[in-house]
Amino acid sequence: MANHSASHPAHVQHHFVDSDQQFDSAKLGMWVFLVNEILFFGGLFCAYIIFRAWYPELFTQAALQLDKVWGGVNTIVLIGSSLTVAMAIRSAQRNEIKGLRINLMITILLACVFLVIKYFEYEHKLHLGIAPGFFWNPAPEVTATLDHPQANIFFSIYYMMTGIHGLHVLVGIGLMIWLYIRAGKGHFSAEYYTPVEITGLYWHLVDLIWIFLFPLLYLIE
Amino acid sequence: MSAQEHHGHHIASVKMLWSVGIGLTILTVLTVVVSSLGLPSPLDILSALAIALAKAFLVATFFMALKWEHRFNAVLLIGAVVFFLLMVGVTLLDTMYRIEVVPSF
Amino acid sequence: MAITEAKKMTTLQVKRFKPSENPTNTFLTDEKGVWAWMTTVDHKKIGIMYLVAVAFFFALAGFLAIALRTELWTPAKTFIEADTYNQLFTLHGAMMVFFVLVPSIPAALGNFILPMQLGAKDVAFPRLNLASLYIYVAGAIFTFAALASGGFDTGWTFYTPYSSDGNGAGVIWVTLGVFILGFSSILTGTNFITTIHKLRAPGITWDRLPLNIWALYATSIIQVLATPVLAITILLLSFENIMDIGIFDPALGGDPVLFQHFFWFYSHPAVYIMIVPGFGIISEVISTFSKKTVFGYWAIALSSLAIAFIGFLVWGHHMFTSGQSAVATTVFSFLTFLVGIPTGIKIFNWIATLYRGSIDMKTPMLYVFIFLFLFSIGGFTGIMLGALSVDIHLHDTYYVVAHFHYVMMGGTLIALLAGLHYWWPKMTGKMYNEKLAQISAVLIFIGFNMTFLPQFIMGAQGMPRRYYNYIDQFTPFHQTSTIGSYILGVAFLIILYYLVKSLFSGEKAPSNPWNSRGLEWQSTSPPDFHNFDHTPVVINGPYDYHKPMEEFQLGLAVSHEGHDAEHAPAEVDTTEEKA
Amino acid sequence: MGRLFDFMLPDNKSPLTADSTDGLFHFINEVSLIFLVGITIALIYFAIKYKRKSEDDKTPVITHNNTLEITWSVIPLLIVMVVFGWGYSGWLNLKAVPNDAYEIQATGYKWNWNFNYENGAQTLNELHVPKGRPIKVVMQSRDVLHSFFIPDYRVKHDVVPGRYTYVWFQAEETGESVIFCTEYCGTSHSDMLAKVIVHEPNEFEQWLELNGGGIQGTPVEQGEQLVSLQGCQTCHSIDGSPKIGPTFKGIWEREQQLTDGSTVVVDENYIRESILYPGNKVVAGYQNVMSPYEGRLSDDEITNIIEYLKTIN
Repeated sequence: MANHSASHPAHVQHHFVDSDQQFDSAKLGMWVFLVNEILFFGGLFCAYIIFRAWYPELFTQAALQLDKVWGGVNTIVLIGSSLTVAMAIRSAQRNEIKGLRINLMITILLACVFLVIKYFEYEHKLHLGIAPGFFWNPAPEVTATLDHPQANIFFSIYYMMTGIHGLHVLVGIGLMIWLYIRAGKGHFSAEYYTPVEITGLYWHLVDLIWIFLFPLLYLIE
Repeated sequence: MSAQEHHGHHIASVKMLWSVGIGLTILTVLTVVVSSLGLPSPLDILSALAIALAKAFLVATFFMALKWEHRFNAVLLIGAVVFFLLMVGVTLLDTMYRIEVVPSF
Repeated sequence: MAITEAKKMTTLQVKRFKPSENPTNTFLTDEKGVWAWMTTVDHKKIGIMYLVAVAFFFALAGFLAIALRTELWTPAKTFIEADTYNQLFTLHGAMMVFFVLVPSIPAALGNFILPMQLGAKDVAFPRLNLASLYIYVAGAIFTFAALASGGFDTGWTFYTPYSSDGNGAGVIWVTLGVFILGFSSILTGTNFITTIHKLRAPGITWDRLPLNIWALYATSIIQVLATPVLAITILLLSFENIMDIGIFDPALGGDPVLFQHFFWFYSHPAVYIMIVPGFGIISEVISTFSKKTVFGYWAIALSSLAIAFIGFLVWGHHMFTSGQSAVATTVFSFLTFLVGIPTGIKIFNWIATLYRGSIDMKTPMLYVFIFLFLFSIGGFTGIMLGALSVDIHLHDTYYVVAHFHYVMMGGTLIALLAGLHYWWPKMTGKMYNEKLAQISAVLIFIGFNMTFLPQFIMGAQGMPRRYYNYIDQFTPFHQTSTIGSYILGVAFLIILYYLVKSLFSGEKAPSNPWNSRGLEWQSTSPPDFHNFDHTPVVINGPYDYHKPMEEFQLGLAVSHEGHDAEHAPAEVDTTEEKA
Repeated sequence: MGRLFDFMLPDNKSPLTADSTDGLFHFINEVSLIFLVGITIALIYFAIKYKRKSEDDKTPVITHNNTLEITWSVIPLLIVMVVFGWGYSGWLNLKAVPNDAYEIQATGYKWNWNFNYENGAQTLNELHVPKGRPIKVVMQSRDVLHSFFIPDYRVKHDVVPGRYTYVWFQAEETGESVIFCTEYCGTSHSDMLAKVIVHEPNEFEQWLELNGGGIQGTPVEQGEQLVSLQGCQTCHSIDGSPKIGPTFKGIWEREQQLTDGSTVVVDENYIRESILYPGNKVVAGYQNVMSPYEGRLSDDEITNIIEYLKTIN
């Protein structure tokens, strides 16, 4: 094509006119993808709401099995990581590659902390026999306070919701590591930081989902 | 869409980001505290949801920079939530009214 | 008229670019070889690969349909066992829905045509586009794995608890396959929405968008909003099978009707994913072959969006007998009638477009006429099924089978055929044999009605669907239907024959064989690797047949000036046109 | 009455439930036919009248016409609202069971219908009802979804495990009508047929009397009746031919190879286990499709069935 001129910066793909158009497109695409994510989790939230409406007493009993404090700590950890991602984007916009890498690293660490806490929560529950599906075999100290024929369903929903959310955190960590490496290779600048921006959007959504999961599962009695 | 307003390239200030982060943390602590007060039934749900919504608003507006974005991106977010609410609402029309009184006429 | 705010105006220097009739360099000659095709990010090649994949699955699922119809020749066993029969109809349904109808128009034809109608070089995310094709293939592999691990006989609807009751590995594989496939659909939708918003050529304002684009836009919105719900539903179902999580299984305290809600929350809008892009094709073809502006542009464009929206709120009409609450049933029935109205409006608008047109009954137009007739029947029988008391009688009978074949096959597939014949010269650069095409279209019309009209009658008389054996009184209807299906089979073989033949010995296609005003026809046939070797500029609506062809062949005189329609609506310096 | 589309519907044998449905069916069909003929004529007429004369044909620019568009939006809207109201009222009627309805319990399971009457009478795949009296069939499922459909009465409802659902009708003529299962339920879905047998009221009383009081006789006789009432023979033959399950012929003390490769000798305990928990030890070559009878048959009933099975050689 004749009009592929040198004015095209290297990061701009051939079918875009300029950097801005590419940036806007990527961001719009990401937002559309976030719509997907919201409705994907929406299905689970819907199941949650329906079973909650059917068996309110079950949810009251079952929430007691979850640890508010650790849930709260995890919420703050995720919020912190959202903050550092926002800071990372800011660094990229200001061409501060070092700040970008530091913020990404903190984000990765916080995400790992989140998963570790989650792991101990799971571990504790599995130990008590509060397991999903046919592994459901609650210990006597659980059944003392949690005596409901549909109790298994609450925890099925709990494990599906937190499990899929955890999977998203894991994917997020992978993306951050990828960004970290690319930032190290000097791929990003104030001119081009689209991947950082859209990964940031994804990460904020993961945070958003947890903001709702936390009160719904842990707090509401 | 004039030139000085470069969509999506708004650079957030450190102060703003930290204020939002701190605000979110305070709200998190608040919601845990409120939940341990043991409010009566609809109030506890409403308070927890209200705080969650406030947090979500903060994240979406400032961290996700919707405030400075193309309007359409906000429309997408709101649209997704609306469709989720429709899905839940209409499904509840079934699940909450299964035991029914059939009008005789 | 598109320019409402004066400050947005920029003046573009344009000149006329007449597409070459003898292109030396096309997307077909640009990258050659299997590897180049497999790794291409070119939307046109991806579209063609999708087309081949869809055709393959259509042939497979169509072959199953013939086998099913053959089995139904006699009331008892004809040549296959009940279990085989149940697996075959499940496979026929699942393949036709997930592998053929959903991707057929958007991913195959849409992929090829959409960027060209927008004057873009490609879709917004070409690599994701290729990824969606491979995800589709992965979904297909899972489905074949399901067959290898014992098959599945749940019906394409996967109703619990039948589907979750230890039905074996087959169900798990196929549900995972559908889960994966969903992502392919989501990626296509995401790509299209972004492309339509951001990659329009200068001058293509929202009121100059071809109706095909409006239809694909509405479709993409549905794909993005509904498909994730299918994904989570299918995931829950898989976990129900793998580890008894109990959400849908009454034996474990769950609710099977809830599964139906979740399933139809996707699968009802999904029928609009299948049919709405068909509407787009009909609008394009009817305008071209009447040489006339489409009647009621905004009515057609907005009714697509209205259908997309209301279509989300009617899923419960699949569940009138399921035991859902009376309130829900009433609301769903009411909304179902509302969604019928925008569809009716479209049909009337298309017919009004014909009025005082210059109608050329070429094959694509013939298919449009067939579409209008068959789809009307599909629509009217839809009204029948939306009516509560009547649906109680007709639900899960052959009446429903006939109805959805009239809308899905008589609608979507006929529209696909219309589009395929319409754009075939553009896609391949070859003309097909018009005579054979007309003959096969007529054969399809006859075969189709012979197959499915009797099903309305036997359905209303009580013949339930998914029956391997049936009572004797239905024999004549079943036999007529079977003969009809053979005619359909022959017709499709003829189509395959002349289309393939045209690739090798077809007449060379001119760049614009139908004299359309659509932007996609202003490229060479087949198009250049970058679709156009200039940046097109649009100053007229896509159906302005009263304006001279020259006005549709404009492009930027100097490259690299605002490509984004939103940022730079064109005010064209017409003095340059003669250049 | 002689309506145009009469040929599409089966005989109306329960006017109280079917009349409204039929009326609406005919109404929609007739209105649709008028529209369809109109559309078809318009298509053909335009195709002929405005056939392209030359490639240079000029066409008028008609972008839209508000009056016309509003007309063809509003008229169909009004028609479908009529249809909605009509369908809604007919459907309410189908849900509103008359107070004096005679109640019969129905159980659907793969792949039979069981009917239980107030005095203990039981039938398999035969629903006996009196003429001229509203009947309410209360339905439950033992395994998966089924759906209870009587075309002649225009009634249908899904049968959902874990819940009760119902239909009602009032047969106005004696004779038989077919009952279909219309929710796909596996291998023999299409054989899950039953029939309604409508008696004169006094005949029905006699029939009920005769079959009341449940199962009687020697253990073997009782076992035989149980096997037939539970529909065991849908899947297990007594003449040695293999069906969905292994044959009962010569089953006693037969050596059976199981799906896991081991073998068992059929004795009391194996039969008992296979009735209560059929999935535990499945005979090689067969699928695990039988519904468990746990909680549905008493120990005595199982003993009687075993006694009966011993006699089939």
